[in-house]
Amino acid sequence: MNPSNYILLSAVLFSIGAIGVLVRRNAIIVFMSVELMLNAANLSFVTFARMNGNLDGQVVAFFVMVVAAAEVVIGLAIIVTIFRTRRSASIDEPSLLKY
Amino acid sequence: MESSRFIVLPAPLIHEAPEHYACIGREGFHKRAKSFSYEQGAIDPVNVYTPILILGILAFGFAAFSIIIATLTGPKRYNRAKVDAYECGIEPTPQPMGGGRFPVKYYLTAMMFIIFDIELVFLYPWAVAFDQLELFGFLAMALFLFNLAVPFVYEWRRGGLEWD
Amino acid sequence: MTELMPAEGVFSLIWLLIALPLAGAIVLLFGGRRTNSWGPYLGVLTVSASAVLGVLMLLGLLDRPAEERTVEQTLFTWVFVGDFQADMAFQLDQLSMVFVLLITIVGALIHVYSLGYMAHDPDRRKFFGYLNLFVAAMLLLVLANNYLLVYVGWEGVGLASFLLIGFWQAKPSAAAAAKKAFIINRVGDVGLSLAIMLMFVTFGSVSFDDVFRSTSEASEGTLTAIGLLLLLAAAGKSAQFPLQAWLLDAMEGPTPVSALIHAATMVTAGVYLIVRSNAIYNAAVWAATAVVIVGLITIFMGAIIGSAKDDIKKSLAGSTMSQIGYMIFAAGLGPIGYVFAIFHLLTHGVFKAGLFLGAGSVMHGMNDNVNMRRYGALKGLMVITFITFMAGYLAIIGIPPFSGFWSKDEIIHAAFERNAFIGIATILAAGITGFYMTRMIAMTFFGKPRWEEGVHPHESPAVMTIPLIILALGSTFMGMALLFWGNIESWLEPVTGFASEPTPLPTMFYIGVTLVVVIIGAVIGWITYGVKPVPIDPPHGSWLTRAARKDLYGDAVNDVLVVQPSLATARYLSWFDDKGIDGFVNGIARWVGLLANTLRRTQSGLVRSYALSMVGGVFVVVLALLLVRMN
Amino acid sequence: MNTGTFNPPEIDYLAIAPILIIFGTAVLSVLVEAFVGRTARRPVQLVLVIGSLLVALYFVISQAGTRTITANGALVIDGPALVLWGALLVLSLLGAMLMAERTLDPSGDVFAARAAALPGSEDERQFTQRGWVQTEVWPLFLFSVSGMLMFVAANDLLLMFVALEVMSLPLYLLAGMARRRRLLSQESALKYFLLGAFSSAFFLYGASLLYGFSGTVSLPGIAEAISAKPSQGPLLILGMALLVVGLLFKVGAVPFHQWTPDVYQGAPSAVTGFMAATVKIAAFGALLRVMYVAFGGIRWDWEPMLWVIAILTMFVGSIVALVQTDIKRMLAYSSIAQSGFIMLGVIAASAEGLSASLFYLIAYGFGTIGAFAVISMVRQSGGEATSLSAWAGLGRTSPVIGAVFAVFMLSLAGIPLTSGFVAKFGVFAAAIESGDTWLVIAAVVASIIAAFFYVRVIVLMYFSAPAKEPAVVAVPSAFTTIALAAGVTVTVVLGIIPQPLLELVANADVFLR
Repeated sequence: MNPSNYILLSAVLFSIGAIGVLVRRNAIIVFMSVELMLNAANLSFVTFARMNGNLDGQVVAFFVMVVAAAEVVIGLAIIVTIFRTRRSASIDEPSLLKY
Repeated sequence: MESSRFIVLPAPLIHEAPEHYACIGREGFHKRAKSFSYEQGAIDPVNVYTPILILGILAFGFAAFSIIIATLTGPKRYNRAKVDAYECGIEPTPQPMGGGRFPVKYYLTAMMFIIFDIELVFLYPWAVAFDQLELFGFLAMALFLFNLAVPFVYEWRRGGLEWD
Repeated sequence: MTELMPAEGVFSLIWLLIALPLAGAIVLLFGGRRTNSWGPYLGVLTVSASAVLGVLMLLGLLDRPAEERTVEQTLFTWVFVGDFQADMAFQLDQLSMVFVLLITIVGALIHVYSLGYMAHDPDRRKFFGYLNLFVAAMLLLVLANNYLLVYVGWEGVGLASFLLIGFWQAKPSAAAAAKKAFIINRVGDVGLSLAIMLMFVTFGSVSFDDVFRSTSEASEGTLTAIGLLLLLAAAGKSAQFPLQAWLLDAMEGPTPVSALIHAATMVTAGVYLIVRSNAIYNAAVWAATAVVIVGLITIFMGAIIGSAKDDIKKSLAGSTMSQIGYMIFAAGLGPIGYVFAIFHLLTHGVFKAGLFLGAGSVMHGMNDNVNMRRYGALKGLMVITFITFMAGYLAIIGIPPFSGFWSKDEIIHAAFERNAFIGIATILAAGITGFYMTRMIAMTFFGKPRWEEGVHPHESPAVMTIPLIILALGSTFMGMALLFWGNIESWLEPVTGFASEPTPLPTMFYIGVTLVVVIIGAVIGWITYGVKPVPIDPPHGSWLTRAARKDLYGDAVNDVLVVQPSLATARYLSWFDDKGIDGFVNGIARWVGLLANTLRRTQSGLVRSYALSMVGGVFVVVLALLLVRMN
Repeated sequence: MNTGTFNPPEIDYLAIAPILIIFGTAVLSVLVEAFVGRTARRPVQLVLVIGSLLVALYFVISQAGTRTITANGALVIDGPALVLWGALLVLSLLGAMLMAERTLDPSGDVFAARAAALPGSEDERQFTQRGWVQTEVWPLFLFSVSGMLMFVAANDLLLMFVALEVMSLPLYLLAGMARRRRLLSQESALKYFLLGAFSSAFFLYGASLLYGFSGTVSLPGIAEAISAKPSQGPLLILGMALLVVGLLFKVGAVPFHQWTPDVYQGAPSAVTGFMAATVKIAAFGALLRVMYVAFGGIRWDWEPMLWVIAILTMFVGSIVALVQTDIKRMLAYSSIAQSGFIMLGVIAASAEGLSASLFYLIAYGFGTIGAFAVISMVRQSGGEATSLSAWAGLGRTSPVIGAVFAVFMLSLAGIPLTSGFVAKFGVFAAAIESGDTWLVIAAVVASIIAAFFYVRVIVLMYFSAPAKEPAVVAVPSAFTTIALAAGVTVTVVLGIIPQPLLELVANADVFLR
């Protein structure tokens, strides 16, 4: 098993996440894309932990999961509030703030 | 396996913090290093960056490819559900027109789930190494659980647990 | 280099020179309406007190031997980082002393005059507050013992000038002029701030004493760079080419402001800076040459603009540019010129203030009309204004024994000591001065009345005419007094150095030629504007059209050779000043505006485009890092 | 595998007391929300917030001179950290004053009574009528402050990431809680959140690559790995790039700046003032630490990159600010431009650069929070008068407020005798000493452009006739008055006698590692 394949996978996941943020309109999906990026980082952390032969990376992954969960809570709160006000979760729609 | 810097692992290999002060730039700074050497030795720098380039292109290319393919081949049905808050599952609101109170039960439940979900992530490793972690480990976990209990208590007092 | 003496006796009060007007400004600006009634008098009082203090200090300095006349007072350490130190400290020496006297005495007179001039303005409390602020900042500028503190004063006078130019806020042109002055001055400020940093890097200090002591340690290239940057600063503040455009517009401010700030004091700060930095220019020949060139260009530019404007204040402003050009020019000549630059600065400060206040007095009587084509025949109605104005007139064109004669003559002589070509140029410019000043008095005081309806010219009240009389006395006698009784050369010599070189011809010859050329200029001016009637409508259109209509404004054939080309050039130059320089400034503004609006469009409000720009940024960062690595 | 004996980490509780106090109070403050009755909540929360900030500040001051690394090298308490802690706590105190203000808005608060209520709904009207006030902002505020304190003292990337999120997440929520103009406020919260999460994902991925490179996430460990490894692979460069992107987002550097104007405009002015001052300080504190401690050995690599970013930031910020019509947006672009100037201190990569940056951050923080205090006071019928046209003639109708705002503008423009001048001079001099002369020349040019729009506001206030619907200055309670007075006093005093603070930051010009 070549661990660098996992790194490649994590890079692909990260890119999918980043592109997802760029192309999707639904705030929830955008948000999920960000979570995908965080998890790509997690995968990369655990792979490197394996490659480096220490556990730091795995510990980091735990913490990232916690932080990501907190982010979910905050994110959902904001998105749901916006959704109720505007009756849409499209991120293109709210653009009163510009220029 | 080597040691980790974090508390769950045995101590002998824990890094000692170097105790010297250091600051870049105090000395030797004004010589802007044309001569600064990265000691690259025999390694051709271009070759070092070939994998990164390939990696980047592969990753980005694959991601772009899959999304483009999906747009090209997938059926395009734009409808209300597509831009809804949740693409599947129950419609989250009874949508009282003209405003009104909004049942946020699902949302609160999600929050509860996260509270206990996260708890487990840390409890498992702690439980496995419980006997070696001594009092410090116990107190740390107790504090952690207390902190976890605080939002729980908050939710309870605010009526988040009552399902009308 | 003379020793720095500790501040004792009367000199322990150096700080008070600045503190008095500053306190006045604070009381007036923050005191609110309750100070309305007595505020203006407080303003006059603080500046007068500073003037008295200044005179006492002059007496104190005269008591000491020449090498002990540099007094330093340190209040506290202002900025002290690493090896860098700048103190809140003042240095009073012969050079600062003459500036202190000029600023406080002329300032006090103008404050008094403003009591009358601004009597009916509802905001006059604020006006006096700003004036006090200006005096304080200007005193700080000339009393500072290091460049950083000079910079503080430099910005301070800029701010006060900005507030005063825009004082009549209701006029959009005034607000625009204020902004323009501020912006162009910022360009000059860049020069000063970069010069200060370069000095700090080179000498490890920005105090006058340290910098001048160690000029020999720096390379000539560095000194030239510092000199050029200081010149840029001086050009901005003193309205020298190519940063001269703001001064004409600055005439939108009240006339006492034009007299105090834009004629007598602030605009001479550039001359002060260059003379003060003489150690740097002495060691950097090319920078000094650049100073001479800038001065020479501005002498002509100002003179020609002065010849073309119908607005009495703008014409005087052109003349100010030209006269300051003389000073900068003299300062660029090196030790043979520094003293005379300051000498001319002093005489000019007095007679130009007098001329401006005279112009203000005329405007006061003419319902604030500034168009000289609507004046005429005022000499009988405004006797005091007329006589005092004539004193200023004779002083500026340099008729002996009026003060301008002595100072300008010395500069012309110094120019010949260096080089006959630049000497001839300065004489020619003196001739043009004779022309436009004669044009001004001919259009204003002589000829037939061309007043607008409902205007009843009258003499101004005593509170305005008394300062005029004092300044006229100064215009008449100050040159002689400073030269023969005050010994200005030996007075300034310890600070600026003084040298004299032989000229190929006897001194009297140059004096004679200069006088003849000036009189020719004056006669042409008199023939054109004094003898022939002045049309009320100014000639209009491009200079080509005007040349085609030359019969219409009746230029005689005999002056076509001299007057017409110079008038044409004048109009072209004033057009260039409006369109060219302004066009340049406005062009930049337009480009920046366009750029700003383009960039602004990228702020589309869409999260996805923001994210895209971030991803683009990631690529930029990675690329920049990789490029460095690949090398 | 766990065969060794466990040694608990040594934690210097006294040294990290400020973090513990603020964090503990935040938890306590959640409990107050749960158990204290509605009417008593606000006073209790205010006492908790102000009290804890003061106590924490006492601990910071009392251990000036402490230099220690604690908690297994995760937290470092050194000169810069202590200075930044002090600045963050004082500015948070002022921010809390602004957020506690209740007299400016006729309806009683700057925050929506219930953030969850639909804008314009009957519920919202009722909440407002009953005079309910938002007290949940206080725990959020405290969590955010504790995150900031951790952020500037974090010595490894994991703690830094956690601190980054603890600092940011509450701010996302606070941005969306304005009582007036709720649509704008909610929109700004959404944008801030999505882009902030996006940027922290970059930060994290960068951290993972650096971990892959060095086998550790501690900053000194990374520095060691850099000097130890003969060939520094692509992981280092890519990891550093992504990590820096996350931090540059927080400081608002171009092209990661676009959230700034939208969020500054949409968020309640009190929150904007708090956030503009403190987040900038915290983020620059972390950026400085990362660049100096972890990447100090390869500064030739990152300096050109930061050159590009700094120049872009200064110019885009200054130029776009010229055409703004909303005062809050204008200040947002101004804050972007200021970030560019502070980056000069980072690029200088020297002790002088570090202390100059610290001074700049403090000067900027007080000036900004004061400016937003003024903005929260200038009102029209529909709430705050943020449109620049409404500010016309303000200097004449309200001379004191006009003059105070002019002082802030002059300070931001870097005019002498204000703190901004000393600050700019400091970073410029540090950059010149490090040989970045051309960068300083660019910065001076940018600062001229920037002076235009600051002066434009002054011109508008003093030289323009009052607008048709002129703004009026509401009379604030003691809270805003204190914040405003502190802002203007510090701005002027630091301009005239900056020496004490200069000495303080000069004593804090090395990172411990």
